[in-house]
Amino acid sequence: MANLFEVRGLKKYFPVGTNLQFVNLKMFHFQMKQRVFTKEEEWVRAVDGVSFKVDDREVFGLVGESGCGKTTIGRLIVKLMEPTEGDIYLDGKNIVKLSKNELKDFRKNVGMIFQDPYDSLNPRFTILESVKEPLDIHRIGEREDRIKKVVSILKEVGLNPEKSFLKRYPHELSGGQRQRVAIARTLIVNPKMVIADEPCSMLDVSIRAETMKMMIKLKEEFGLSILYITHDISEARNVTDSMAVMYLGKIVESGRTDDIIENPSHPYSKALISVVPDIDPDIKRGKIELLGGVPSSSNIPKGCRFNPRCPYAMDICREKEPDYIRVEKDHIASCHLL
Amino acid sequence: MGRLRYPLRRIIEGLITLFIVMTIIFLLFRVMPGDPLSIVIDPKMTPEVKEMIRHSYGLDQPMFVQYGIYLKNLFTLNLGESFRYSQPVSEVLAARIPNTLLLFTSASVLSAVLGIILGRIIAWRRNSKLEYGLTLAGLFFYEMPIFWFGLILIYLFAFRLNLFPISGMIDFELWTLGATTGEKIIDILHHLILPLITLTTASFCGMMLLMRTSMVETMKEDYVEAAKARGLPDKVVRDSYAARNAELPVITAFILSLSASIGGGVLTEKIFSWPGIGYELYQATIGRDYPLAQGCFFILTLMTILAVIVIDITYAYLDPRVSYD
Amino acid sequence: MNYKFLIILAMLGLALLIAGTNIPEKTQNNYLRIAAGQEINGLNPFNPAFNDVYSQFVMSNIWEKLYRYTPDFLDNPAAKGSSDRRIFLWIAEEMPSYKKVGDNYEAIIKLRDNVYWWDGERLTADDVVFTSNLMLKFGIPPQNWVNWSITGDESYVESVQKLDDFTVKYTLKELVPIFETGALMGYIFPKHQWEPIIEKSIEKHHKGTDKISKDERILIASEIWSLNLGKDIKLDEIIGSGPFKPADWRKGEYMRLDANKDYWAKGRILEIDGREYEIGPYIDGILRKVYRSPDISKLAMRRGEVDITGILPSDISEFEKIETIKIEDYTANSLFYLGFNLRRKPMSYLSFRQAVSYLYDKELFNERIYHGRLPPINSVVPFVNDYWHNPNLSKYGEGMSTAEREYKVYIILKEDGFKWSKEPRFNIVDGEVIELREKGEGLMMPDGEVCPIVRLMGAPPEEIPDSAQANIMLQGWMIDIGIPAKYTPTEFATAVDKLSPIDGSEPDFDINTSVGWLTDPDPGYIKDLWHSTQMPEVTAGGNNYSGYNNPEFDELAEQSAREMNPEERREMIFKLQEIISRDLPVYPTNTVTRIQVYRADKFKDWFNRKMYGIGGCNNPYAYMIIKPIERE
Amino acid sequence: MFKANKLGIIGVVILLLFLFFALFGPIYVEMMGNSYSPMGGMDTSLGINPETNSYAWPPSLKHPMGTDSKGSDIFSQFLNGSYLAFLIGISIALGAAILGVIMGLISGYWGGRWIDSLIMRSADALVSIPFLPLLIVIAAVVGSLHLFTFIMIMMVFSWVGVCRVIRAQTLSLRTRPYIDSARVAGASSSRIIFKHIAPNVIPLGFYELTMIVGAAIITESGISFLGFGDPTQMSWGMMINFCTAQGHTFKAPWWLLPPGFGITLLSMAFYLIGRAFDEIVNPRLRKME
Repeated sequence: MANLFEVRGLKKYFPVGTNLQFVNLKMFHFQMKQRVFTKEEEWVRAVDGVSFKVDDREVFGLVGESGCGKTTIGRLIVKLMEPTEGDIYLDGKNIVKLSKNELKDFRKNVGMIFQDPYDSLNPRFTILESVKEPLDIHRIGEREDRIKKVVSILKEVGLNPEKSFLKRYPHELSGGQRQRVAIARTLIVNPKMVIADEPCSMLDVSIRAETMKMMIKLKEEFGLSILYITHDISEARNVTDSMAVMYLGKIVESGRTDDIIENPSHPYSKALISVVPDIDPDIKRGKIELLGGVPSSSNIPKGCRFNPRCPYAMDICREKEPDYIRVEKDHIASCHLL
Repeated sequence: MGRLRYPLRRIIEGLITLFIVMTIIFLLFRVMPGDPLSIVIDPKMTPEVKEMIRHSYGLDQPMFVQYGIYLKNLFTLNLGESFRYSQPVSEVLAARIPNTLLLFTSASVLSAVLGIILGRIIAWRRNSKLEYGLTLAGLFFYEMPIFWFGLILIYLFAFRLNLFPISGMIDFELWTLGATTGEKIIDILHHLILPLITLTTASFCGMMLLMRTSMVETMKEDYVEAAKARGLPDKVVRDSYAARNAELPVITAFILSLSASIGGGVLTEKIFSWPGIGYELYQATIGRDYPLAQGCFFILTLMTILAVIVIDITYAYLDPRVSYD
Repeated sequence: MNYKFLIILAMLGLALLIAGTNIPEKTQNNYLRIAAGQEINGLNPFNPAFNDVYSQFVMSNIWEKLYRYTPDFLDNPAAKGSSDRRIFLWIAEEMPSYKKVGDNYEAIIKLRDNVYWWDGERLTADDVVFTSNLMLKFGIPPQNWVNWSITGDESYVESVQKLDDFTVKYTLKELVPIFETGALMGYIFPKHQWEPIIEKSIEKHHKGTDKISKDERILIASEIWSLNLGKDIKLDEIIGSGPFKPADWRKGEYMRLDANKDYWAKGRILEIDGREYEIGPYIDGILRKVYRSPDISKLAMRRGEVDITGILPSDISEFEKIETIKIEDYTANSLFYLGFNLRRKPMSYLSFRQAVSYLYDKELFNERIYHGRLPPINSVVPFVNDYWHNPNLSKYGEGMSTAEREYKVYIILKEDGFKWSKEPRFNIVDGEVIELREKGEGLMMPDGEVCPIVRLMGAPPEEIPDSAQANIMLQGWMIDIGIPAKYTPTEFATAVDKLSPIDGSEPDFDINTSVGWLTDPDPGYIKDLWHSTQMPEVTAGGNNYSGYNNPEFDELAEQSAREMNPEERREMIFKLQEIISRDLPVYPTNTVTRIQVYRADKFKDWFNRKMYGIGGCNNPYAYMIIKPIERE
Repeated sequence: MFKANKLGIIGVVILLLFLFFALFGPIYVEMMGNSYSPMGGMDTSLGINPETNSYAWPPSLKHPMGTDSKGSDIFSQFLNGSYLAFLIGISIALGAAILGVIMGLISGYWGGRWIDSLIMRSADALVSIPFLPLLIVIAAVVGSLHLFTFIMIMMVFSWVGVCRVIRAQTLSLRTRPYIDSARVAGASSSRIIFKHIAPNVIPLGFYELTMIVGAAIITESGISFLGFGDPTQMSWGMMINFCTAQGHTFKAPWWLLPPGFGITLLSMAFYLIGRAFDEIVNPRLRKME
């Protein structure tokens, strides 16, 4: 399979910005209105040099604790923000700098499903308006065709009866239904690639599996590639073909999903997998306890960034950042232990 | 260095703002139709004499030359010579600014104190009759035209009850014919009270409502709930836990109001014949005394900008929610 | 922050409040306390910016003049040969005597020998010559030049010489009335104080040995007038000869003048209205306090904080009840008028000007809006100036009702060829006009053109609140007849600039009601206001705003400016008033009456000067005369 | 939801009362005849009142609020004043709101970019100018502030408050997933601003808007009191100005008091309604209840 998508050396730094206070006062008939105090001083290295490849029709997982930068990568890929450094290729074409027309084309080809189904639909739009919007934007089909297309895609994502949803508002729907609407909205323009940013994390456990199944089904039907972002390694295992484990803005291990689950090489991956009880009752491993919490990404430790929490940390880990080591075919990890 | 960058940026921004404002002021005074020297020039004078006067004030120069001189003078803080007083503007202002500061600082302090105390009370007793009553009464005074309120107070307290002097800042007879320093201080305070009451009554409500909102927000915080749960007396929770953290925005508003109130003082100073900078500005403007009016504008604008910058900068450093690790 | 601290602070404020009410006892004194409406511009008599009546009032108590107008404006028997019979001796001992020598005239002035400056020096002919030369050589004080010149560029005075210590000789190119009422009525300054200052300035600005050039003269003059009296020359270093010395000055608040106990005129007898008064001064001094609103100064008067103040007519009843306070009124010699721009249509039609004059119901305005404050006048010389006032002029609709006036206007316009697309209609019963039934519309001028919008340029309410109301009513009446009128409030400085543009371009107005004059007792101003050379487009800054151009008027006006015989001059002035009233370049509307109240229980021997500038009981003569009443 | 807010109800009641006054004004003049016209009308049958020494008479059946010093009916002036107050307040508030919303949306959407800095710096400059004195200068430039001029100037100075609120809301809204979702779908900036953001932030500017109404009415009265108002319009401020200028401040309370109460109550009503509305639409405040 050909590489559909590739990310090379991606970096994103944010300035620290905080809204502090606002004041609203009229005094002596003289108005002093709200002031937003901000300061921009230090930088957060949210994504700090990330490279990976996604094949055509592959589901690629990006796994890590919250705050590790995986969501930022998703947003960088769909061009919701500009990378500080690095390149992103879609079909061999660098998408970091695009002209206005190219961008529009790109928008049609790459879609995104957001984590929060409660918030990813405009509360003032009906379901019809929400799902139809991409068609309006890209001027696809006549007015009648658009509505027909909306109805059919609603059917595809399993909202029954389709027509009854058209005039309803998001707040009248359940979380799972909303996420289906969001998926419908994304798929209606036939994208080549979809970024799914923890699409199931905010849903009830009962409907998660169903939603995941539906996504796999749609992937096949629409011929999609999916970049599946999640913090849940068991979810990644169920959905993805390949995956990468991220820690503090860097990939620590990547490869085929099965390879990593069965043979994790990085202590962090090991720790993540060891705490999931239902992975495979046959595999007996000791639980690995992680020490402390995730450090702030504005204050990344020297050396291997995992060293303060690593149970195997050595002197070299505190001095030098480890390189990527090939463990097996398509399976690399970055650790001094290897 | 990082710590210096922010204040530096704010100061540069402030300077730019000041420059823009002063340019607007300059242009405004120049596009005024009519002869700026018409208060100085008697129509009966011969044209030659009129020309002489115009020359002596530098008004026969082309506009851009005047603007250049104006900017240069501002830069060197030379505010020129008043037409009306034939006295350097800085001297006129130096005599007026303390009067204004005295009145408005004390009014701001008083209304902040009153606002904080009352705001604390009504926040604690939400939806009570007391809250509605105080809010309504406060708002009533707050929305009053201050000059109208001042007139009524003068009528009641100075005229009917004969408790206070009617106007001015000093008893001229006492001052010019010799009085001890103590007597002079008491005299000023005596004159201060009525305008002070007017200003305080008219403005405490702003502080009160701000304090209330701020208190209500803090009262939802966990540590206040925890304190309540520990069974501490209401008064202690209110005063020591909730109020203390709620006062930050009020203090900010207080600083802002200090700078803002001075410009709004025209009406108050006119009603009470208070010899302050606001009234001087009014007089200078209607009297076409450019240098003096420009000087007043300069000072007032500078004060506003300074206050805002000071607040921005101190906030950026003081607020515990933002830390530098 | 500790809230107890804040509460204590609030308590402290309260304590001060209570403490504050214990006013310290004031020391007994006999200062006259005046409530003033405005701060004086300044004290430097050479500064043209300080030509306002208030500054002049203070200055007139410091420096004095050779002659003054009589305190009561009645005939002075000694002044028979003068151009104005109301001239009165002050520093001069005799009326000027004239002699023709060749082409020129000589005027001899005898001075008193008992006039002393405050520092003990005697006031001599040297001071008078010095002061006059200041004017002739440097043109300072610049505001007085108008009194020294008829043509504007050159003075009619050739030279000034000292004959002996108390005799001065003026050599005149021609004999003009303004010499007595202008040049001889300027302040006399002490040579020993001002000569060194002038010398220093000449040294600084005059290069070489040639005559002082015009540019140098300007530099010298402006340096002198920018001196700050009170700072560059300290208040107690100012040398004058008058009855009051400046002692303390807090700008914007108060000014104190102390009595000159060694005043040279002390003991001199003044006859005013048939009563004899001895000159003092008897009071300790004058305290002039600035109050910023008439309501407040009125309250201050009622509370006994001041001894004299001006009030509004509606306040009279309030003060009538107070026994210790007396009320006096006086009418200032001032002139307000409707000024027409004769260069523009329809103001160029006499019938139109007459029409507007008929509509302007000054009696109604005076009664309802001004409450007697702005009494109507019919002549450009107000009736208070009774010697020069011509009482027999057209009164344009006096006694008519509004409807009658409107009907009259309709007839005047119709007869002159004005047409309407819809004529105004009136209810007429038995030949009596009852009311306007239908408004006129679409006025067309006799030349067939549609009448353009006529703008009434009036003072904005911030300057004269009532005149705004009057203008709105006039606008309403004009619209009733079909004249498209629009009241445009115009600030004073703007109005002056529109009436008389500095650059000498044509004035830009239709009808002006905003700018009036505080006129001199000498009627010479008639020439300055309506002579054709005074049109702003002819002489930049000229005062003939209307663009009135009548050779007959010009000739007579020039003649009157040179006529020394008061009787004949009076006839000419009467004729000039008639011409103005007939041709209507302006329509005189009103003058100003002011009302004063003063404490009769504290000071006695007040007298009311009924005319000119700061008149009434607030006149400079009064302060030398009033006596404190002994109190326990 | 207004029912829950007692102060808001009080505001609405006062507002309706004054709205009635404003609409009743022309009807009253029509009923009573031209001598009751607020501008220039006068009752010629009145004599001089010895108490005030003018034609100012205390309230009577014929003149429910008395007459002013030239014998004009104060009630009709008061009615005209409420009409003008609504006209001034609402037109300024609307103008300022439109300007403020547009500026706030632009500034917030491109927060941190040069256009944001430009708008916010101009807002800072506007706030830093001593406003009342500046109005006096402008009034001096043009003679007196014609009502239209006054409204225009006030608009220019009033949008800052609305702009800041809208900007702050837009700033927080533009990172919401549904905005991102629209952007990923390819929506243009103008589509996002006007279709997605604007409908969600505009209600939050309403509170500011009511504050502007009050401020506009009070400022107009202050300007008129100083004598820079439009003399051809009998506003409440002009009434106080004429009262003081005629020296009736301390002796004709029936003349001084009504306009002052009018100004106070009407701006208070607007404030109360704005506050009540804010508590309803502003989720941050509602959560606290």
